[in-house]
Amino acid sequence: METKRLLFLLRQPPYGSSHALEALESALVAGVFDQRVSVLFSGDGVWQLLAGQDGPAIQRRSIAKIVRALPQYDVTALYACAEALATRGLGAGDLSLPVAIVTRDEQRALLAEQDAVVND
Amino acid sequence: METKRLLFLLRQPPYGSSHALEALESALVAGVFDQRVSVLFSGDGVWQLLAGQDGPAIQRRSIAKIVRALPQYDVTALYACAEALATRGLGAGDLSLPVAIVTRDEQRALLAEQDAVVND
Amino acid sequence: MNIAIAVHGAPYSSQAALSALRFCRAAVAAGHQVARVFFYHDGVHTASAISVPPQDEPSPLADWVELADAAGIELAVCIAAALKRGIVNGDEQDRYDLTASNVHPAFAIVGLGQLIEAIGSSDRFVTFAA
Amino acid sequence: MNIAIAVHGAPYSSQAALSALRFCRAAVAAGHQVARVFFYHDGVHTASAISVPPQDEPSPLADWVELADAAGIELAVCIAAALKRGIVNGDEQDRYDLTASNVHPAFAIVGLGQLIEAIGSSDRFVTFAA
Amino acid sequence: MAALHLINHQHAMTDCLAVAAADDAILLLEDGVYAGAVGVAPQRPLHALAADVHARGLDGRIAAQVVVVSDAQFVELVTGHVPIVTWR
Amino acid sequence: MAALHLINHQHAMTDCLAVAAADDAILLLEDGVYAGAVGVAPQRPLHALAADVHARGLDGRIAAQVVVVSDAQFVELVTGHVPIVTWR
Repeated sequence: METKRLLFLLRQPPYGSSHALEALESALVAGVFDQRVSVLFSGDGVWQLLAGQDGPAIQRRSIAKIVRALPQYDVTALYACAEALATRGLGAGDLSLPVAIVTRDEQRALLAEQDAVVND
Repeated sequence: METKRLLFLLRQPPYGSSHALEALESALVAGVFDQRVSVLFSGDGVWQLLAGQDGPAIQRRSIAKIVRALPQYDVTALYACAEALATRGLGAGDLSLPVAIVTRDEQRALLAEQDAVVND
Repeated sequence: MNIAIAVHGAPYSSQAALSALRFCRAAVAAGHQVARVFFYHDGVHTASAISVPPQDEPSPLADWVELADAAGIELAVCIAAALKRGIVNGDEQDRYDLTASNVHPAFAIVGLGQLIEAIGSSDRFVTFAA
Repeated sequence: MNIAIAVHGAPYSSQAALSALRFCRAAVAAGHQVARVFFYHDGVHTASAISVPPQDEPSPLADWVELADAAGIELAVCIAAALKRGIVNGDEQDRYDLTASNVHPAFAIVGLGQLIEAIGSSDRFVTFAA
Repeated sequence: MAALHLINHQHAMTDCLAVAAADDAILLLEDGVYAGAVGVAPQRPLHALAADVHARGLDGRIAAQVVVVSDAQFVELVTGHVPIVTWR
Repeated sequence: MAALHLINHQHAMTDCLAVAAADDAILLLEDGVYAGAVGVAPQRPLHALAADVHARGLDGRIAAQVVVVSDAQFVELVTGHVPIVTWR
């Protein structure tokens, strides 16, 4: 198996479906597998980053906890769409971990350098 | 069981999921059960009405055929949202059966007189 | 008041079954009657007796069975929606010569007419969509 | 060229499995290799051996099994996604003391690592979303 | 009696508002509660389900015109309105 | 090599266009093909999958800038682009 540049494009909100959870679990595994992994939160996916989540209130694991585990699995290239954050009234201080906030142009460049993209 | 005024509110496109098919099947059954049934196609649900569909091309039953079966099951109060048709470039002549094309105000009045609403 | 409920989403894949469960508990606690919960669309997966919840998560199946038993709620699964999704009971296993059945015995496999009947005989009808 | 495929939608509930099937056939016909189709999210329901297609509709299961056999494609189901959705094989039936198993023998139950491995060892990766 | 509209996905808000009567009630639940956030919520009375607001970390981010309600109050909204309309 | 974007729901078009490069290809499939209808499709080259167009009764309703492609041409789009990005 070659080392690939692999982007996880996360655009779903954290709790209404299992899309966010299962995509994050695959990102954790990719980190263990020694791929060159990036994660881009965009659209409603930026809600996964919001601090103060309490999944157990609706019988779910807290997605924020899984997001915060990414760096421990060597997934450290974390990005969030600037426009998606801004339209939702979110700033860097509202997030549960530090991410690089990127413009549309920067996202276009990030996509262009990938070998594969996994979506949620 | 009382006779109820029962509206089927159909807003999903016909083939990408089973929502349209299964909601239509429940409308057919409601007709048989002697309820006062109406069906309102709105949003992407108006695509269910488009003539010329060929579900078998993607291994599906044609939704237009099921829609056209509604009157045979005594479901004759069929409505479509005028704005949803217009934004999709659809007119009465594009549809596979005659329906009453209703404004937002008329839809509001239709909703207000229902005992229950079933969605897709 | 009599309240009929429909659930359109699968456990885990959707929040519908969890929201419906909490609503039913609150309705029963307030003295209302929930005669029937009708599982339709992907909601039929709620009836699977062989799903294994992730560690540290409660079993939605056990919660439904307990509530239904305590409050006299009928858990009804649409047969047409269930068959094509691989949710089958012993009768259907025999009829279609399948290798297994997987419906929990607390769930009744019924026709779509039972949805209309539930709506017709209740004061309110609430759908929890996928 | 080697192409890896992921399927995220359930048969009937989504068009994903049908679109992926047609794509795989076309890829094989054009001389490409599809080493593994990875069923994830609701896509794991594709592996159910006990679903009953509606009358007059082809069985997506039979189509997958036939194509996989003819073209040497591995049909891989994510174990974590499958367990919580009630898609289990005989080993898991024993391990979790379940009343039945329902995975068709043409499907392998695998870990998430096999998704990453499939991506890493292929030239292209295509996801059919729900 | 006025209707109760249930919104469990944010994107359904526009279509719901287009046909909801002024005295209808609207309850945001599940992912629908994001439509009740400050700067996003439409200018009309709304309700949002407390458990869903809290789970998503939205406490303190809900607009002033949105009343956050308990499961018991959800039941009261249902018994106090006809019909119940689910938008998705 | 340029990317190929797959759109299987119409609503994902806006977000896709915001980051797609000018020479990226975009393929509409499943319910995404509605985004290729006359009067709806954005002004840039697009592809749409023939089986999905035909099944939905959209033959003759697809905008001029949309090339309708076969399953075999879908495969060629995949082999001719990297990465493949699915939007939903």
